[in-house]
Amino acid sequence: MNDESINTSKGKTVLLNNISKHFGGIYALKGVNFDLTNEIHSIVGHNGAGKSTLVKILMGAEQPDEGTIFKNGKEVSFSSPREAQESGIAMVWQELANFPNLTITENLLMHRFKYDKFNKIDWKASHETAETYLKRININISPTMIMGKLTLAQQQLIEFAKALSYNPKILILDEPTSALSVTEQQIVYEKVNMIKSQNVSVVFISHKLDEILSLSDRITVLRDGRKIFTKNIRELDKQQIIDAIVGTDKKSNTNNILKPFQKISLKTRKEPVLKIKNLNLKRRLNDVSFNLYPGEVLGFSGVSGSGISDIGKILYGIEQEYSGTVIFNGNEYLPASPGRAVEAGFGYVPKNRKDEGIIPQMTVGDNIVLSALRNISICGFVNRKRRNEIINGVMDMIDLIPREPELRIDKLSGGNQQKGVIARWISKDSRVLIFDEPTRGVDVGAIAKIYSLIRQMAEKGLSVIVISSEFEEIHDIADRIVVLNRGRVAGEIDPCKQRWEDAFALAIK
Amino acid sequence: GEQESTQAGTQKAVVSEGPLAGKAVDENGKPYILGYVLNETGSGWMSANMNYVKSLWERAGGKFYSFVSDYDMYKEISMMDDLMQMEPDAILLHPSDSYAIAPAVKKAKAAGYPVFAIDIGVMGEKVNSFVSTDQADMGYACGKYVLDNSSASKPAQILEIAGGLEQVAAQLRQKGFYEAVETSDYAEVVQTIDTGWSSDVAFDGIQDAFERNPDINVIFSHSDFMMQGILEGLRVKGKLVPKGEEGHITVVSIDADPLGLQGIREGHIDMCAENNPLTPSAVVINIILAELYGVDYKDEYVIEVPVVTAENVDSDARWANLPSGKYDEWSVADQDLFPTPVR
Amino acid sequence: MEIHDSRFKQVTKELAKNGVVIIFISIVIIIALLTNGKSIKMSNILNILVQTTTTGLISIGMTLVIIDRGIDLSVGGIAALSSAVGAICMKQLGFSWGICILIMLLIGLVFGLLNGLAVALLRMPAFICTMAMLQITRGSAHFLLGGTTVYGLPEEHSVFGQGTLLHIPLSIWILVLFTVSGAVFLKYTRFGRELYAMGGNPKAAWIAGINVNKNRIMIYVISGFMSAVAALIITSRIMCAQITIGEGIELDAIASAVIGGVSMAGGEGGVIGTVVGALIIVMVNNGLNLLAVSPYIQTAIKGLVIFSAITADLLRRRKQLKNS
Amino acid sequence: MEIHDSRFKQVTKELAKNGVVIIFISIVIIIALLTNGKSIKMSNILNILVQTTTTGLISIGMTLVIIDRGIDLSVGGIAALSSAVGAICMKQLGFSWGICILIMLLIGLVFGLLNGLAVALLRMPAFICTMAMLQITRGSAHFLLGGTTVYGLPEEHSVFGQGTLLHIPLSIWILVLFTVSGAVFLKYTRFGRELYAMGGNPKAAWIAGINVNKNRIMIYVISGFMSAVAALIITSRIMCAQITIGEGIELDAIASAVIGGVSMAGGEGGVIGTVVGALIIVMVNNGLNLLAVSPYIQTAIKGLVIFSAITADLLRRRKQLKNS
Ligand SMILES: Nc1ncnc2c1ncn2[C@@H]1O[C@H](COP(=O)(O)OP(=O)(O)OP(=O)(O)O)[C@@H](O)[C@H]1O
Ligand SMILES: Nc1ncnc2c1ncn2[C@@H]1O[C@H](COP(=O)(O)OP(=O)(O)OP(=O)(O)O)[C@@H](O)[C@H]1O
Ligand SMILES: [Mg+2]
Ligand SMILES: [Mg+2]
Repeated sequence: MNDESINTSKGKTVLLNNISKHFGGIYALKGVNFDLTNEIHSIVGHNGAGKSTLVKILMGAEQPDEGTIFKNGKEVSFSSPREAQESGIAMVWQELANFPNLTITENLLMHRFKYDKFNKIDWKASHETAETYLKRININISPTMIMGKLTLAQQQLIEFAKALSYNPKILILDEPTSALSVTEQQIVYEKVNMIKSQNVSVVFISHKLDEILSLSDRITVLRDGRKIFTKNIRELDKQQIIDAIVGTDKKSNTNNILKPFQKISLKTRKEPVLKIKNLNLKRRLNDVSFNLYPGEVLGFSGVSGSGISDIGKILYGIEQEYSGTVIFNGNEYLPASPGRAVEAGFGYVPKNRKDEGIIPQMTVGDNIVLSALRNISICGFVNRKRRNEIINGVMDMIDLIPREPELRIDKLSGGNQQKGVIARWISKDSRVLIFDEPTRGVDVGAIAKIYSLIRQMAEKGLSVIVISSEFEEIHDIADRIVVLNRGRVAGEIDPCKQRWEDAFALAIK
Repeated sequence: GEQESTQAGTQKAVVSEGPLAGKAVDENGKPYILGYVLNETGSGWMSANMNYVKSLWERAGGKFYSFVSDYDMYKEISMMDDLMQMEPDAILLHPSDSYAIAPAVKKAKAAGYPVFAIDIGVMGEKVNSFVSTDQADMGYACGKYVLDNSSASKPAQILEIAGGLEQVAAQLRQKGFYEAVETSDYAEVVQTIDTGWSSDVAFDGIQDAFERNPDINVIFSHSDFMMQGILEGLRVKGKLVPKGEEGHITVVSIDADPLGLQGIREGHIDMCAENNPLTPSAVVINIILAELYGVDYKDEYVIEVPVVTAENVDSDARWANLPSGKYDEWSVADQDLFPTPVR
Repeated sequence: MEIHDSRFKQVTKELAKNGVVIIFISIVIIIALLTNGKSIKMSNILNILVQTTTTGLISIGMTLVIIDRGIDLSVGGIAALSSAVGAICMKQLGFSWGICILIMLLIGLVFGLLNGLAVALLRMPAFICTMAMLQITRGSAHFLLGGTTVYGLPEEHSVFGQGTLLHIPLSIWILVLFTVSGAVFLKYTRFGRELYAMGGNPKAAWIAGINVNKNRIMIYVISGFMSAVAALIITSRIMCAQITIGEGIELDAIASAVIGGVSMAGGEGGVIGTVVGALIIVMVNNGLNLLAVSPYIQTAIKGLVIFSAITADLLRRRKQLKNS
Repeated sequence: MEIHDSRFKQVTKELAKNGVVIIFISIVIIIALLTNGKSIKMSNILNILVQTTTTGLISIGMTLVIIDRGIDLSVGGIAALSSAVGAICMKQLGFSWGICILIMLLIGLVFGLLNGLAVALLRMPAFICTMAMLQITRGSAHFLLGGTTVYGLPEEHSVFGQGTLLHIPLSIWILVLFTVSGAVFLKYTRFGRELYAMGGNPKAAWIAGINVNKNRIMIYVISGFMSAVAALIITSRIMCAQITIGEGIELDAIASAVIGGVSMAGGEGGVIGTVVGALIIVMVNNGLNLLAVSPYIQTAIKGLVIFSAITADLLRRRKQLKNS
């Protein structure tokens, strides 16, 4: 077995041989083989399939229960990411692993600072180095900015820049584009192709099948911790991959993402639920006005920095330094805080699930019912029966796996955590729901589930705002799309009559 | 009366009358400044001492400042520095630690300030004069009483309720008591509880001690300050039996403060070694005046320990029989150790 | 390491209760052996429980505060002030006893509220805010008592600390009452669940629509109230008010919580564990007294016992981790 | 609110230094006015600085610990033990003075190391670990001294606390030295920056390949060492070893750090702010003494001053925030 694998490891940059890993009762990986040569090798699979676990094992962040790792023919085992780094492997982690309290320079150079002759850190030189790293992925932010102040997109790009700056022989990218909008995604694609040409081997994990198809040389599909297949890109098409990811048995519900939802006609629209006039936010939004009607799904789309997220933040009471009027059901509405917003019947799924979404120490169940507690508690006491009904109900609805309400949510895979945050609002009846990048890191099957749920809710007469820089996605589900461009409304798109490219054109013009 | 009488240093002119009238004022009517650095003001005894000294000095027309270190030595010597910023005419000490204060005393004397100590002395550096009721003597008096009331037939099983054993006062009281009882074969300290001067801890300590050793028949307390905890602790144990009745636990203590005297009257406390804050205060005030007048005085005065029992508990000599907190009403204690000098 | 840590945490959490329980049991056994049984005589068990009541009650409030990533150093000061004012009202102002009890509790609520307002609305760091409040309260107590002991409280006041119900001291019943309601409160009420959310991820909790400020104020009010209840019991046991009441109790309370599995990082732990933690501390004290260990070495031994107990427990969990 | 908070934090951080500096200046002025100038006489300024040295030194080590989300309650105990052993070596064992100094520092290092090992490798909660260590160290000191004071230390020992250099007390130079090197260390060394990284996001620090354990152990060793240095100065000022040395100094040190802008949540603050914080605390003490405020009310006033100063500062920042 071992000799054989050594032979097979010949010529391979990396060979992961028969890797198994379990957490408590859950099997994350079962006998997975994975190999890498000078190529872009993508790993796809549903949320919780085991993708991140596999690369964490390669990176030395997790230790496999079984299996061996070969690098350039030699067996290796890394006990920490540092060791992996030192042997020329770099990784962009799915969940941002940065220092929000420090500058970009420090995030990039943490133990590679430039020192002066007294062996003190030479900040000037260090900042310059950092600047060159940023330039490489042509973003121009001052390296002296504090990481925590940047947008999620900017932070993710900087993580990418950091990984590149190690000049690795092997580059692992775990959903590197999940928070990026189209323009920034392009940057990543270019770089990845470029370094491949400098014979760096790349492992690329993503749920965005289009980028998978356009980038990859080979694709490995994982499902429930098992490898389904590794195939050359030429042997595959989108549908085959989707089937492999969700499993043929579930095939049925995957079709509906491909066919657009039926739209409710403009005529049937009644009085708007929300009338927004001249929304302004310092440096972010400029005279944004729009109406939101009962039963409609209104999309907001734009590239990074367009401020689309701020609209959600204002309506939900997170951002309060705005000016402009919000009319809700005919009377003035001042979103003073999320608490008030929720009372008024708003719901909100933040873009940044890690910082603003999940409560890591709490169970999946508690996370799901968190916002519904006020509705299901009688004189302060939570009605356990209702609670469990809700939790189980919702978990089925958006098939959150593993189906264990009492598991700590930070033990879930990234995508499943996202589902948990969304479930929080599905479990609770509201008047207006706001989703900011709701499908970030969510697998194709689940995206379909989530959007059909959004649609169902809309059909019940509830109004939904979907904020997304995924132009195609939003084109599929929204009744209308308002496109923002540098904080201004660039125009409105009717998905029935116009293509998503039209929206994109407005966003970048 | 408490509050307003404790506004130390507030420049309200104190009506100068009585034997000390106008004593603490120099030729051209400027009041002498007395600075008092002491370790605490939490206990009744220290409060009485500090406020009585203050009252006497203000009756004499002087100006009084007090600095309380709360047993923080480092703070205490810093306070000496703070005090010297105010250029007093004399410095009075009731230090947290006899040795640790020495360098500060040295510095003060070098700077030309006369330094006096009351109740707790200064070791390793000479002060101008030291007036005290000897701490060890008080412990010894308690020990002696226990011996006198125990015999081979009824040996004393002693529970020691210590103050804060990290402090000289407690250490010396313990030392004195042990000196007395160690001479005897039928008196033994079976357990020591360090209470940090807390009634609450004393209460728990009593419970624990009797769990271990139900035969304890004597309790020696370093101070009446813990007495409430001790007596209530005995009460819940069902061992609070008045003197003379079967199962009475002999309680000896130090200070003879109001609580102590009440205990004696109720028969729960057998004896208190009185730690009278008035006498040494009166003496030291006279000595300080002597220094300012250039009159001679000895460098140590020791006041012998009055033993308080049911017989003499109601005497006027008991400082705790004075109106509590009304320090300005307390008359100048008459003592024959050192009379008020004349300029 | 940190990854380990996260896993470690998970185990920690699962075992937290058994963790402290195991420490508890081992200590019980060891002391019982050393004192050949004295320590587990009924009378001593009650004695230990009674001694636990004050720290226990305060550590319950402390638990809530720590779960919310806070800390309350003012508990001892509030207890002292509440005692002082209560005693003065009873003895010197001659208010009726019932009124005095209410006043004592009110003081707890008021200063708890002040803490809450400063921490929640002004965003003052809990440490510095409650430290200042400790000085303010204890200082005021000192000012009011002016170095005297206020004693001779009305007979009926002895009920909390010295009264019994079904042959069991009333104070024990009080502790049990508050422990149970605390546990129920944390597990089954909206407030309880929201509290864990606030501690786990304050920003996310706020965005989930939780009224963080209201809850936070509430927590400190409760902590202040528990201090006042403790004050009732202390004054009732020693039947007087003194400045030394509650000195250093904040450290014991926090230690109880941490030993009991409450994480200073917030979002984890519960009152049962905390009270067991408090029991452990008292038991060690009691054990050393039953063994009549010299007071000069007691402190050091106390520290060693706690340190080794926790170490042993952590190593045990490590092992379990490996084997799992 | 929380977003405010996060933005607020940003501002807080930017203004932290000016924040504490503004408090500092206002307090200087107010006290100077109240004491009509007494407080700013050169002699008193030196007096204040000297008083700041010990808390200041210890709070420097504390700052590192808190930046790493830790806490060190054992500092006072370590100082006491170091003093006790040092004095015993000088006086009773008659070791040469130099050796004794080394032994004193060594004790700081050793117990700091013990803290570090327990916190870093065993993952013992810093609070409980250092609290136990406080009892162990202070307890041992108590045992060694056995309720006596070891006095009569060799003349040369008085240099740290009583010697002067260019007419300025040596202890002040020592504080300045450690403050400056501390500041440089945090800003210009890799370790310094890694420390902030660990405090900001421990898991990310591990992922970034930072040797978290090594650094963490190092931090507690430094804190222990600073305690020993403080012990040198204290024993040199009082020329004896005595059990109450360093009692409660941990609270002052932590308070100094927090007042100085160090966040208990980790990853923020610096030593300059901390030392200014320490200065503020000493100044308030000194001011109340110069004003001869009644000892019965001093503590309460101290608390009030700190509380109001912080409140004023927070409100000021709030305003600035709105206007920005
Ligand atoms: N630390 C952990 N403790 C317990 N279970 C874990 C842990 N980490 C991962 N798991 C489980 O392992 C499985 C695989 O997780 P993994 O993160 O590899 O999925 P993934 O393919 O990356 O999913 P996603 O696309 O959502 O990122 C999931 O079921 C997850 O719940
Ligand atoms: N220049 C800035 N200064 C301060 N905060 C900012 C700045 N830019 C963005 N932010 C914060 O980051 C949040 C995220 O920005 P936002 O999401 O609105 O932009 P976006 O168009 O959605 O781009 P992205 O999708 O990349 O975040 C903003 O709501 C704001 O709170
Ligand atoms: Mg993943
Ligand atoms: Mg966006």
